[in-house]
Amino acid sequence: MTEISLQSQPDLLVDYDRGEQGDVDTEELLINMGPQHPSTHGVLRIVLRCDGEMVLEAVPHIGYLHRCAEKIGESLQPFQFIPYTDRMDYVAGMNQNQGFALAVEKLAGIAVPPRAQYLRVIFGELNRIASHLVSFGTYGLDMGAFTPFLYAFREREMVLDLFEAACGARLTYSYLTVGGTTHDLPEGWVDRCLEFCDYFEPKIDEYNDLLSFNHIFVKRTAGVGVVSAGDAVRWGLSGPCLRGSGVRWDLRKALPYDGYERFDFDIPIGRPGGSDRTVPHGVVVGDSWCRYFVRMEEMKQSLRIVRQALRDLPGGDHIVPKFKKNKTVKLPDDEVYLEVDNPRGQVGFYVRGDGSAIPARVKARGGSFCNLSITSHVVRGCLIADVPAIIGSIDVVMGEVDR
Amino acid sequence: MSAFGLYASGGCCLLAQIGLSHYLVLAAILFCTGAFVMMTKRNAIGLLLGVELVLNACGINLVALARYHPGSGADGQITALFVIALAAAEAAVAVALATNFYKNLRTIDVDRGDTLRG
Amino acid sequence: MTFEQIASLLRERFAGAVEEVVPQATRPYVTVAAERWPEVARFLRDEPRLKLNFLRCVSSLDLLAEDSLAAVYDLATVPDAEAEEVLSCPHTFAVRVVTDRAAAHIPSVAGVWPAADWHEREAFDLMGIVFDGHPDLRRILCPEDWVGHPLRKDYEFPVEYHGIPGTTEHELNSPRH
Amino acid sequence: MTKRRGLGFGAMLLLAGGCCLLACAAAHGQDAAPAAEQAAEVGQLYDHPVVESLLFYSLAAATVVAALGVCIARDIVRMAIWLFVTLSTVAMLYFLLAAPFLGAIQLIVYAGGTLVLLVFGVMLTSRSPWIRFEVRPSELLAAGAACLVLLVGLVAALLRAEWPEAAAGESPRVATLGAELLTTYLVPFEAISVLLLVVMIAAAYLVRQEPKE
Amino acid sequence: MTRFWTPWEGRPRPHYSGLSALLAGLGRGVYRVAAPVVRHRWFAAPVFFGVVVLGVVFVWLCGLFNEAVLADYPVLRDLLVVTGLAIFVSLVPVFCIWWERKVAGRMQSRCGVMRVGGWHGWAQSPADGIKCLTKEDLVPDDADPVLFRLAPYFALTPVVVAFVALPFGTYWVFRHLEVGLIFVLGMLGVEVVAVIMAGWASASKWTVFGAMREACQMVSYEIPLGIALLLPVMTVGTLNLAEIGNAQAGGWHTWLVFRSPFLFVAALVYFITSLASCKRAPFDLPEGESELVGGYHTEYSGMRWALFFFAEYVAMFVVSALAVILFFGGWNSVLPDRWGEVLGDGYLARAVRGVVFGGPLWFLVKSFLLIYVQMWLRWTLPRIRIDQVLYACVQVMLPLAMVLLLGHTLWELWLPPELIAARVVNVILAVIGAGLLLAALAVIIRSRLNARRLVGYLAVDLLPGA
Repeated sequence: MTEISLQSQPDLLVDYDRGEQGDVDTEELLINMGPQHPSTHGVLRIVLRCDGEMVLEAVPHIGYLHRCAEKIGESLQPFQFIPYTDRMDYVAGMNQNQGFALAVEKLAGIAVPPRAQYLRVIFGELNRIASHLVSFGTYGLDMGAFTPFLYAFREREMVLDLFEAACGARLTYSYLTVGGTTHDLPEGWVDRCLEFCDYFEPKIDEYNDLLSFNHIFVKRTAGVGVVSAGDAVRWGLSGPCLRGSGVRWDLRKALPYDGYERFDFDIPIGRPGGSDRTVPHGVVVGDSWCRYFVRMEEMKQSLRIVRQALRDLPGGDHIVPKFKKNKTVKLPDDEVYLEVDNPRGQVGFYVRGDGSAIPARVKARGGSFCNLSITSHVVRGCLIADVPAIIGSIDVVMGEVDR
Repeated sequence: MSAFGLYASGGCCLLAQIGLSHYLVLAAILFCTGAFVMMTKRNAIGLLLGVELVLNACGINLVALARYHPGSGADGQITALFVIALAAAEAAVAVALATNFYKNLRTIDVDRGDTLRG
Repeated sequence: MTFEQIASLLRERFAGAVEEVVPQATRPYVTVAAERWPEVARFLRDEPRLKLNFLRCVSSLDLLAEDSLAAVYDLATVPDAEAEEVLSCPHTFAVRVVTDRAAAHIPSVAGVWPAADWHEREAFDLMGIVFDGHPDLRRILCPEDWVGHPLRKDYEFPVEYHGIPGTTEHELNSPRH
Repeated sequence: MTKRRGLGFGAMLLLAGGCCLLACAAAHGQDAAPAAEQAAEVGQLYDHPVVESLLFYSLAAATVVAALGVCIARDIVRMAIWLFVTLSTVAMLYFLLAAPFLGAIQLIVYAGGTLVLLVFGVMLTSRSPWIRFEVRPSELLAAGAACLVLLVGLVAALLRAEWPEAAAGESPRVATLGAELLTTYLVPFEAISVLLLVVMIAAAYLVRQEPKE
Repeated sequence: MTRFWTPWEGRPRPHYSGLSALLAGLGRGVYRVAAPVVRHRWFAAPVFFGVVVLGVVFVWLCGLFNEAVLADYPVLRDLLVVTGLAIFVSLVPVFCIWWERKVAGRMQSRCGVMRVGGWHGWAQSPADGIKCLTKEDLVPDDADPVLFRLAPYFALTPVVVAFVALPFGTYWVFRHLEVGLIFVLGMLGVEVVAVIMAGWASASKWTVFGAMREACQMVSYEIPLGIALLLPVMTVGTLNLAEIGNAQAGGWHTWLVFRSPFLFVAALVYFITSLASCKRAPFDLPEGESELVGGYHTEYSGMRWALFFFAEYVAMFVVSALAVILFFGGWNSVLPDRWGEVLGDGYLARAVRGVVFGGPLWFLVKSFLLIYVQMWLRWTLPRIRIDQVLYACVQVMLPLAMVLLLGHTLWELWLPPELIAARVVNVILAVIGAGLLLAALAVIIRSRLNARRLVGYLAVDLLPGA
């Protein structure tokens, strides 16, 4: 296969050298997009085989950020491993904490106090908002619009302020931990959070006016990188990528965890153009615009959930009392696999215990990992300018892909 | 007459008044280089460059003759204008031909394209 | 369908294939013989009562005690795009395929679920399980010239890789693997 | 590196200075309405034979050097760049010949359009920009000799010939050109425009995408 | 003992030689002297005092040079004008870059540059210039050494030379070229060659892509650009920019853009196509950083890269100036010029007339307003795809421009400006234009007044400058 040849003999990437005679060279041009490229989020490297501006084939090469976190997980106790889950999807650390904590709790049979569950929901959804803001801003950058990026980060800063007030960290929180959360909320946090909700809700419509419905933006993204519903399921896509293809599938509804069944929210999915006032014409279900716009709508749903959770936030412990002092948990000789719905798709943790306090095996299923695997299937026969459009709409975080 | 002019006229009278023949000689040199390019370059585009040189030579001739021929009116300049337009047209067709040539024969070496096969 | 129903369905459909059923586990699973695995997978995906069309994860295991490697396939059923109201997951399922540790070979199911493509490459890269029939089986996370498969229990971290010190002296003196 | 950078600055200064001077020279004999008297003064100044001859010789030298560069350069894009230099110097010569309209048109059509077209051709016909065509030295010698003979003959003929050494006459204004184009030269003008149309269609036809079978 | 590997092991030291070493040393020296001075805010005061003084002098000159003074000393005059032009051309990018960063900052609810030099980071661009001077200049190994080094100068020279024929006022021009418009256009068109040189000589695939895109864009957009410019030329009947500008001296309503609906649209067409021709967003594909890393100047760094940016900003000014001269009344004020006759002929009167009734001041203000619109668009719009660029040119701009040309011809034939109908249309268009301008002003004032409601009080309070 060409991939193998590319990988094993990197000097094939130099498809011409100026010394040679004759005027005819290979028709195709091999282009090395990344690992240092403005629009390959992180250290993704894509080898494009182009004919002029037309991309014939795209081969993603990953692993530049590989730390083998799973091996680390086999030598640390669950509480010690929580910080490493942050580093996987460093844009949505809270959700990663939540996923791993839930897996360990299910394995060890730990019941979490209700307040902790509510806190997890609140912080998970706030972090979903923050993560979708990043994806929205960087997608604007990929399209050449610089301003939305700074607006998005302006709002994200406020979310991060809330996080900092709660747990002291702005990026890698390790806040949602096994048995609950590390700290309880500080004074007046709930009011500040509500204030943010009131401030942020109109902003989403402002962003839609600024970018989502911008004619150029729609022209750039509508009908680009279409993934049919069947393909999406077959390739194991999840999160906004799956919903953008019109599949109404969300683990928070399908296999509820942390009491998501208590809350009332909708699952936005990709809709064909013109089906509704908010969907511009020319949009095909499953194209980049749908994937992008599902995120914009999910932010509203997250706000709904946060509001409900703040409304009836119960009192009581924020963590299982016995974990306040000693932070060891014995894992039975058993295994569990549990998935949560991250901003970027389903993140699953496979934890296998052997009776000791250190798991025998920890496996993380990255949402971006599976979403990215469809790239070479989708990026074909499009223009070079479409590659950032598609990659950006898939919204990968390389930390999660490479783990 | 300004100071600079006086100084200049006093300074060097070695430089003769530029006349028609100067331009004609220059055009001749340009023409020959164009011819040389056309002879030596076997690249279709290279040939085209040579043709452009020759056309420029003739343009200089036309304009110079018109300038140093009182009463010739606008003839020279307009003819040169036509030459430029024709050169543009010719370049367009030639490049199209070269591209087609390359599509069919995978080369733009004119010596290698000796078949009549489209 | 519950796990038991699916397991019994498999039992009667593939008598010899299902080697073991573990319903008491926190996440119950069945063990399927490696050589029959592709047809079982195709059945799980196509059986109209199951339609396990979504491959959630492929987790590779190093069972040092039994001197064998295993791959665990976690499956789920995702409703079609038309289904507006079906918001609950009909059924999930897990299959474990065990293979010999010395010569680890498992037939690939990348043809059944394309999602398995990268998962199996990862398992091959980190655990050293060879998936026969995989379209393009090569390392995905580690460099091409990396030695060994890191997730094996008896894996020795290299002392140096292209001049980059891998194991520090402290780790050399007190290995943690 | 130093010399090269100096060369860059030099090139910029030469180009800029040349263009400015020629623009001054071009101002000769044209009564730009609001500044007629001033323009006339300046025109007289720059019309001084010494200045004119200086300009001519420097430009002629630049033209010849650039043309030789076209001959010598081996890869096609360099040839095109050299040709670009030649074209712009010729445009300046038009300015010097009091044909500013032609000079500007030369800049736009040739330097702007034709040259880009050529570079297009290069890049379309070969994905690798570095094209080399080796020619046998014998061919080079033959061609060189032929051209030299041609040159000598031409120059001899030119210098031998009797030209009416009239002083530079009043050069036509742009308005005159336009009027002439639409009156005296109407037929060739229309013919050229039709030709251009045909060429456009022909080019589009030649490079059309064959349907994939 | 394990050998600890350091990433900087065996990395080459930054290498300067010859002129680049000289420039580097010079830059360092200048910085040593300037840095402490610049760091203290008290330096800003004398600078702005000086700026004010210069402004007054400039206003005085506005009046003084509105007649053909110094016509008897052509050499002296030329020397003066060339020096002035050189200073102006080198100041335009320095100012525009700083201004663009401030504009971008404000549009993105931040403050832009704030530190260097005290007041609103006024010294940022000079500091960047010094930085670019002192940077190691890199030439890739595979690059074509000569062309790679020449390209930046080929990019800068033509746009600078364009100023030869660009009038800032009736007499504020280096040369009254009879073919001024075509001369400027030609110079603008020559820039593409430099871009192709740079892209090809860098021997990088990204740069080649950038060069090809630039070539497509320039060659295709020059056609509607030229046709749109033909309309005012046809109306006034000359290619001499000074005459075209003077033809609009009758006040606001005599500006060519308001003369006929076709000219009104043509101004728009020209503006869009000029965006494409100087590679401004949304047409900045040749340097589209999210697709082609840096486009044609990916491999450039330091001074050469800075020269490309000089060229881009000067080109921005030139196209805006052309638009002002050809459509928006050039250096004429909104008031009819003859009203200024009553002021008499004293120096003071002249100065006042030069400021109030047309003069380079008006020209500069108008041009920089158009530049501001360009920046505004750049920081608002996403980038277009290459096929959409060409579609927009061939399918939209070109036919539109042709229709405009034809329509305007018939308009001029059948509705000479004396006719009452033409007058009415003229007045209507002028009112519309005024309305648009006032609307823009209103929007600006409104957003200034309730920034909190528009941006959100949290955001405003989070602003570092607030």
